[in-house]
Amino acid sequence: MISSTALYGLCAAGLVAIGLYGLVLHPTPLRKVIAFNLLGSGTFIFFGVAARRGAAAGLLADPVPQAMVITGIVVAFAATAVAVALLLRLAESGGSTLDPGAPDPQDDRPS
Amino acid sequence: MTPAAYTATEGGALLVVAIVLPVIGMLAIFALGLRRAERIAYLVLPGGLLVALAIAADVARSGAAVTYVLGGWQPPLGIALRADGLSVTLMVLTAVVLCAVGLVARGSFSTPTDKAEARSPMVFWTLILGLWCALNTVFLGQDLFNLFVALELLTFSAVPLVCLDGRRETLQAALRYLLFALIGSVLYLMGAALLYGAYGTLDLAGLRLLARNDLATSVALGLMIAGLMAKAALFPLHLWLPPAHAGAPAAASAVLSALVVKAPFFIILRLWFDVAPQPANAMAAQMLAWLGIASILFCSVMALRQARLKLMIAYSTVAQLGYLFLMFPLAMASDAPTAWESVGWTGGVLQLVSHALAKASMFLAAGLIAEALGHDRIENLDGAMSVVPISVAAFGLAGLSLMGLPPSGGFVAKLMLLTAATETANWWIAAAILMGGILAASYVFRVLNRAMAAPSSNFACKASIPLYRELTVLGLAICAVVLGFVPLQPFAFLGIGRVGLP
Amino acid sequence: MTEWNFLLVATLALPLAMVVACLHDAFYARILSWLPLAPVPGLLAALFERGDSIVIAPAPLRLTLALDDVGAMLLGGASLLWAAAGLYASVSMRGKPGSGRFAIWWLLTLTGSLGVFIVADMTSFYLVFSLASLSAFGLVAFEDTARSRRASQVYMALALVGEALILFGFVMLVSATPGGNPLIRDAVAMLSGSPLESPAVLLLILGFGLKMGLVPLHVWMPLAHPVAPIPASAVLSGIIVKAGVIGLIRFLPLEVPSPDWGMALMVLGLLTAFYGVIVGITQEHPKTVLAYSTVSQMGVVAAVLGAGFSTGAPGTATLAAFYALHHLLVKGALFLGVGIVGATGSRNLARVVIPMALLAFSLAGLPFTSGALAKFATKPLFGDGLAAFMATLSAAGSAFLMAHFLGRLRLLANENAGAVPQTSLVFAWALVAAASLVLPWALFPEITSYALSETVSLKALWAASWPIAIGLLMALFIQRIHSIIPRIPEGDVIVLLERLQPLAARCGIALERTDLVLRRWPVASILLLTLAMAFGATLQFAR
Amino acid sequence: MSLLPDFALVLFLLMAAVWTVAARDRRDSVIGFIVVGLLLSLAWIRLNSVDVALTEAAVGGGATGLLLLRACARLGPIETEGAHPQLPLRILTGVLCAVVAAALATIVLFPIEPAPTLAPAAAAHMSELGLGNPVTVVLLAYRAIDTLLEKVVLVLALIGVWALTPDLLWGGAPGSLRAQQSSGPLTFLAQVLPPVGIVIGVYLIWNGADRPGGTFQGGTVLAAMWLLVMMADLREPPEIRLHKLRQLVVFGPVVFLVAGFAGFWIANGFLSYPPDFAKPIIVLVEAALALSIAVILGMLVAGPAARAPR
Repeated sequence: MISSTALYGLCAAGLVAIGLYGLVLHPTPLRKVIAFNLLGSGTFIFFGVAARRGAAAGLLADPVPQAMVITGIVVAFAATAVAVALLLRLAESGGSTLDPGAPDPQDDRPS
Repeated sequence: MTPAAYTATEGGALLVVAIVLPVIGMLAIFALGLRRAERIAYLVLPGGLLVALAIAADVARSGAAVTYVLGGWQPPLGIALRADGLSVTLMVLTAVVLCAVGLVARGSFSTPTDKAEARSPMVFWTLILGLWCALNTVFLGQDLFNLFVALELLTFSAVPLVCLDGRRETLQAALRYLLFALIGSVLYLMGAALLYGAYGTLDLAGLRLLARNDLATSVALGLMIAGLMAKAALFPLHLWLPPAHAGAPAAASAVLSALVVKAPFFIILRLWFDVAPQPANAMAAQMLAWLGIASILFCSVMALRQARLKLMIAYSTVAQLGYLFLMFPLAMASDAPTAWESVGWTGGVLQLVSHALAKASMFLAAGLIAEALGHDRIENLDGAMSVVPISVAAFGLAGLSLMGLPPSGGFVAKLMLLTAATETANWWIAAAILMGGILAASYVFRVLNRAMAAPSSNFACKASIPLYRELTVLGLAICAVVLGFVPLQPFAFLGIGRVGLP
Repeated sequence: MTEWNFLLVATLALPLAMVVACLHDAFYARILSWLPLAPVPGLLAALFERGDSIVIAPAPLRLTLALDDVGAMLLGGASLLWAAAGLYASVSMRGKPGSGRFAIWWLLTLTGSLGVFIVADMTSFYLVFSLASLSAFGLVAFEDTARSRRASQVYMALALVGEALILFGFVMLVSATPGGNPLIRDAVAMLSGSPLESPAVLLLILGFGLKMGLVPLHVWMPLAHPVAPIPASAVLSGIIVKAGVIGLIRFLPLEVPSPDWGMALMVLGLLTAFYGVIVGITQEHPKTVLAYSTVSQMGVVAAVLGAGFSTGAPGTATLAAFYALHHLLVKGALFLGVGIVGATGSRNLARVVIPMALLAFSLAGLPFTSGALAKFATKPLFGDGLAAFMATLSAAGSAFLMAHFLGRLRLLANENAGAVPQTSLVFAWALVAAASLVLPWALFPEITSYALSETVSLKALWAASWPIAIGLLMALFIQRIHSIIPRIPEGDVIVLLERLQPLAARCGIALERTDLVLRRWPVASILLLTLAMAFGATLQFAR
Repeated sequence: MSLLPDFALVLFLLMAAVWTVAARDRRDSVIGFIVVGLLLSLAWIRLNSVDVALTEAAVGGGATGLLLLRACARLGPIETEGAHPQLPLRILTGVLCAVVAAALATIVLFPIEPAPTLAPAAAAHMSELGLGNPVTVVLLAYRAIDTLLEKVVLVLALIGVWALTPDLLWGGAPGSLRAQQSSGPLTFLAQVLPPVGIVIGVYLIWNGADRPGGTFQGGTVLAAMWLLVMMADLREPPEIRLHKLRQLVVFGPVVFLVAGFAGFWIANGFLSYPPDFAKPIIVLVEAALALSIAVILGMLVAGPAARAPR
C-alpha cells in the first residue's frame, strides 16, 4: 500500500510535468506564467513531502522545509508580479510573444 | 552523523556587512527619494570596495577562510557565511567592476536637476545595489537554499535593468530572460528539494560529507546544474542572453555580462567540487566541456556575423563563458593532489576574472562609442578613433585579453587551460581553445579596423564624452592586461580555505 | 654582467619609450625623424655585448634576455636595416596622412622583431614574436586600398593561425618541464624523448614555417610584402620573416640528429625554393617578384636547417643564421632599391640598376658577393647526393627569377628622364647594399672553418657560376615565350581558397539560421530539459 | 487512516492542473489555477503544514490569482490566444516531461529510510526563544537571513514593476483597480470586511509566534483588505512617489535590519536575539514586516504607475 507522502510526491511529479509542458509549449506569455506557477507548486510539494516524512520530536512535520516553501511561495509571487507587469507592458507596445522578429510561422505567431 | 561545525572567525562580521551594506543603500535610495539617487550610491560603492578589500586582506593574512555563523545557529539548521580565497577574489572583482561602472554610469544615470526623482536613475542605482547584495551572497553563502534566494535576488535585479529604456525589443528580451531564468530557478529548487529529502541538509559542507551515488543525488545534480546553465546562458541555452545584454544600457550590460552570468557558474563550481560525490563523474565533466566547446565555436562565429557592436559583444560573452566549462575535465584529470591546485582550475578561475574585467571594459567602451557616434553599427564605426580615442584603445586592450594574446589576463588564462588540456591529452579542448582565440581575434579586429579608419565625409560627433569616463573604462581594460603578469602556476591564494572544508 | 648589457635592455626599451613619448603631441609630430635612432641600441649591443644573460623579472616570471653569436649576427643585421629603412621612411613618409600611426606600428614591429633575437625564455619569446607579427599588420594595412585591405586581412588571419600553432607547440614544450616559464634552451633540452616530441616539433615547424613563408603557408607573403610602403616592405621581407628562422633555430633540437624531421624540413624547404621561383616568374610587379624570391630564399634556409637537423651537424644554427643575414641585407637593399629606381629618370638609371643587378644575383650566389659566401658555407650540410644538387639548382632558379626581376624593374623608372632621388634615400639604400657586400666577408672566418681564399678558388668560382649561367639562359628562353606563360595571380593558392568564400558565407548563414532555431523558446526549453535528464542519467549510470 | 480522501484530492488537483494548462480561454485557465491553489492548500494541510497551507491560500492562490485575473482583464483586446504548436513538438515535449516526472516519481517512491530531518534540532532550541510555532522560529531565527533577503526580493520586485512606468508618468499612481462594473455588493463588502479582515490579519501575526499563522498570512490578509477597498473604488491607489508609501515599504526590512544589528550589542552577533527578549523582538519584527508586506503586495498587484503625478 502506497503511503500518503508517496502519493503527494507523485502528485508533485505530476504537477511538475504538467507545468513544464505548459511552460514549454504555450505560445503566450501569460499562459507560460501560469504554467510556471504550477511547476513551482509541484516543486514546493517535494519540500512538503520531505517535511512530512521528517516529522519527529513532537513536531508534525519538519519545520525547515516548510519555512523554505513559504519563502519560495513569496518569491514565486514576486516573480509572477514582475512577469505580469512586463507582459502587460509588452502587450501595450504591440508585442505579445517571446520570440522576436524572426519569421516563425508555425510556432509562436498569434493567429 | 553530525557534520563538522563552522567556527566563526574574527572579522567574520564583515561578511554580513558585505551583504547588508548594499541593501541599506538600496533601501535608502528607495525611501528617501533624494534629489540625486547616485549620491547614496557613491557612498555605498567605495564603502563596499573597502569591505571587500578588508575581507581579502583578512583571508590573505590568516591564510584561512573567514567564517560567520548567522545568529549563532549552526548549519544545517542555521546558515553560515564563508569567504575562502576564491570567493573573496570574486568579491573584490565585483566591487572593482561595480565601482568602475558606477563612475561611467554617472553620465547616463544622473538625476536631472529639475526633478525630485527620475525613473531611470532611481531604478538603475537601486538595482545595481540589489545586484551587489545578490552577488556577495552567492559568493559567501554555504547553504543551497540561501543560494537560491541569492539567485532570485540576482534575477530580480538584473531583469528590469534589461528593459530600462522601455522599447518593445528590450521588453521582449527582459521577459524572455525572466521566464527562462525562472525555469532555471525552479529546476535548481527541485534539485534542492530532492537533496533535502535525501540528506536532511542543504549545507554545502554537510552534503560534502554525506553525498552518495544514488538516483536522488544524480537527478538532483542534473536538474540543478542544467538550471544553473540556463541562468549562465551556456550554449545551447543562450536564447535570452544576446538580446538582453545588447538591449540593456551599456553600464548595465557591463555588469550583466561581466558579473551576473558568473554567479550561476560559481554555484555550479561549488556543486561540482564541493557537493557531488567524489571522485566526480568523468563523463559528466566531459559533457560540460563539450557544451563549452560548442559555446566557444558556435557563438564566436555568431559574434563575427553580427552587425551591431553590442550584439557582437553579447555573443562574445556566451563564447567566453564556454571556456569556463572546460575546467571540469581539466581539473579532474590533472595529477595535482586537489582540483584547485591544478593548472586547469586556476586557468578557469583566471579566465573568469579576466573576462569580467575585459568584458566590462568592452561594454562600457562600446557604450561610450555609441554615445559619441549616435549608433553602434560596426560598418559605420569609422571616425570613432578621432572622437573617443581612449575608448577605442580600451576596447582594443580588452580585446587583447579576449583573444588571448599576450600580455593579458586572457592570455595567461587560456595558456593555463591549454597547458592543462595538453597535459591531460584533451586534444579537442586544446583545439577549441586555439580556434576560439583566432575567432575572437577576428571579431575584435573587425571592429578595430573600422573604428580606426578615417571618418567619412558626413561624419558627425553626437556627444562629447568627459575624460574621466573614458579613463575609467581604460583603467578596467588595463587591469585585464595587468593580470597577464601573474605567474603561470596555481596560486596559493585561490586555494585558501578549500583544503579541509569544515 | 658587463657594463654593456644595459644595451640589451635598451634595445627593447628605447623604441617602446618612443611609443610612449608619442602621447606628447610635440614629439608625436616629429616622430618620423626619430625612427632611424630607434634600433641604435640593438646595433651597439650586437657589436659589444656577448654571452651574458640578464633576468629582467625574477622567478616565477623569469623574463630573461641573452645574446649569443647567432642572435648577435641577426640582431646586428636587423638593426642596421631598421636604421637605414627608418632613415628612408623618415624622408619618404614625411607629410603623408597617417604617418604618425605608421611610425607607431613601425616602432612596435621593430621592438618585437629585434626582441626575438635576444630573449631567452619562452614567455618573452612568445610575447615579442606576437608583437612583431601583429604590429606588422599596421604596416601592411597602411595604404588604405582595396588591395591592401585584402592583403592585411589574409596576413592577419594567417598570422593568428601561426600564433595558435606556435602557442600550442610551446605548451607541449613547457609541459615536459617543471616550473612556470623555462628558458628556451632548457625546454628544448627536455624535449628529446618526451612523448610529445613529434607533435611539438610538427607544430613548431608549421608555426615558424608559416612566418618564413614555407609552401603552402606562404600565401600571405606575396600579398602583404608588396602592398606596404617601400621601407616597410624592406623590413617585412628582410627582417620579419627572420623571426621564423630564429624560431626554428632556437626551438628545434638541432644538435640531436633527427633524420625524419630533418628530411621533411629539407624537402619542404627545397620545394618552397622552387615553387617560389616558378610562381615568381609569372609575376608582373617587381615588388611581388621580390616577395616570391623571399619565399624561395626562405625555402633554402629551411632546407639548410633541415639538412643540418637530419644529421645533427654542429654549427647548423650558425650557418643558417649566416645565410639568413645575407638574405636580410640583400633583400632589404633590393626593396629600398625599388624605391630608388622609382625616383630615378631613365638618364641616370644605369647608376642604380647596376648595383641592383649585383645585389640581385648575389641571391643566386654570384662570386665575390655575400651570396657566394653563404652558399659556399652551407653547401657541406647537404652532402653530395641529390639534395646538394637540388640546392645548387635552386641557385639557378634564383638567377632566373632575378633576371626576370631586373627586366621588370626597368619599367618602374621615373617618367621624368632627368629625375634623381633624394640624397638621403640613396644613402640609406647604399648603406644597406654596402653592408650586404662587406659584412659577410668579415664574419665568414669566424663562423666557418674555411679560409676566405677557398671561396675564391677556381673550383668554387665555377661551382658558383654555372647555375647563374643556366638561370640566365632560362631567362633568355622564357623571354621568347613570354606571351604564352600563364599569369598566376599574387598569392596563388589563396585565390583558390577565396573561391570558397561564397561557401563560407553560406555556412555562416546556415549557422545564423541554426541560432535562430535554437533560440526559439520551445526548442531552448526542450534542450534544457534534455540536458538536465541527460546529465542526471550520466551521473547515475556512467561510472 | 484511509487514503481515500488523499487520492480524491490528488486526482482533483491534477485534473484542475491539466485544465489550467489545456483550457482554450485564458480566463478559464486562471480560474483553473485558482482552484488548484485552493486544492493545494488542502494538500498542505494533509501534509501537516498548516503555515504553508495558509500562505498558499493567501499568496499562492489568492494574491497570484487576483494578479492573473487583472492581467486577463487588461489583456482583453490586445492579446489573442496563439496557435498551438505542431503535433511532433507536442509529443516530444510530452515524452520529455513524462521522463522528468518518472525520474522524480521513482525517487519519491523509494525514499531513504529513516527519513532525514532537522525537526529534532529545530525543536531543541525552540524553548530558548520562548516561541511555540517552529516555522516562525525557522523563518525569523534559524534562517532569518533568508527571510531578510526575501524581503529585499519583494522590494526589488516592486522596483522592477515600477521600472515599467513610462518616464512621463513616473511618480504617479497605478491605474484604478476598479472592477469592470461597479457593483453594490462589492462596495458593501469593501465597507464591511476591512475592519474584520484587519482584526484577522493582526491576529494571524500575533498568533504566528506560537501557533500557525505569521507575517505573510497576516500581511496578505491586510493587503487583501486594502485591495478590496481599492477595487470597490472607495480609495484610489496611492502615487508611487509618496514618501509615506516608500517609508511603509522599507519599514519592515529596516526594523528587521535594526533588530539584526542590535544583535551585535545585545546578543552574540547579527540576527541573534537575547533569550529573554527574543519573543518580543520577533513579534515586533513580524508586525513591521507584515505591514510592509501588505503594502508591497498591494502595490505589486496594482502595477506600474498609469497616471501622471498630480
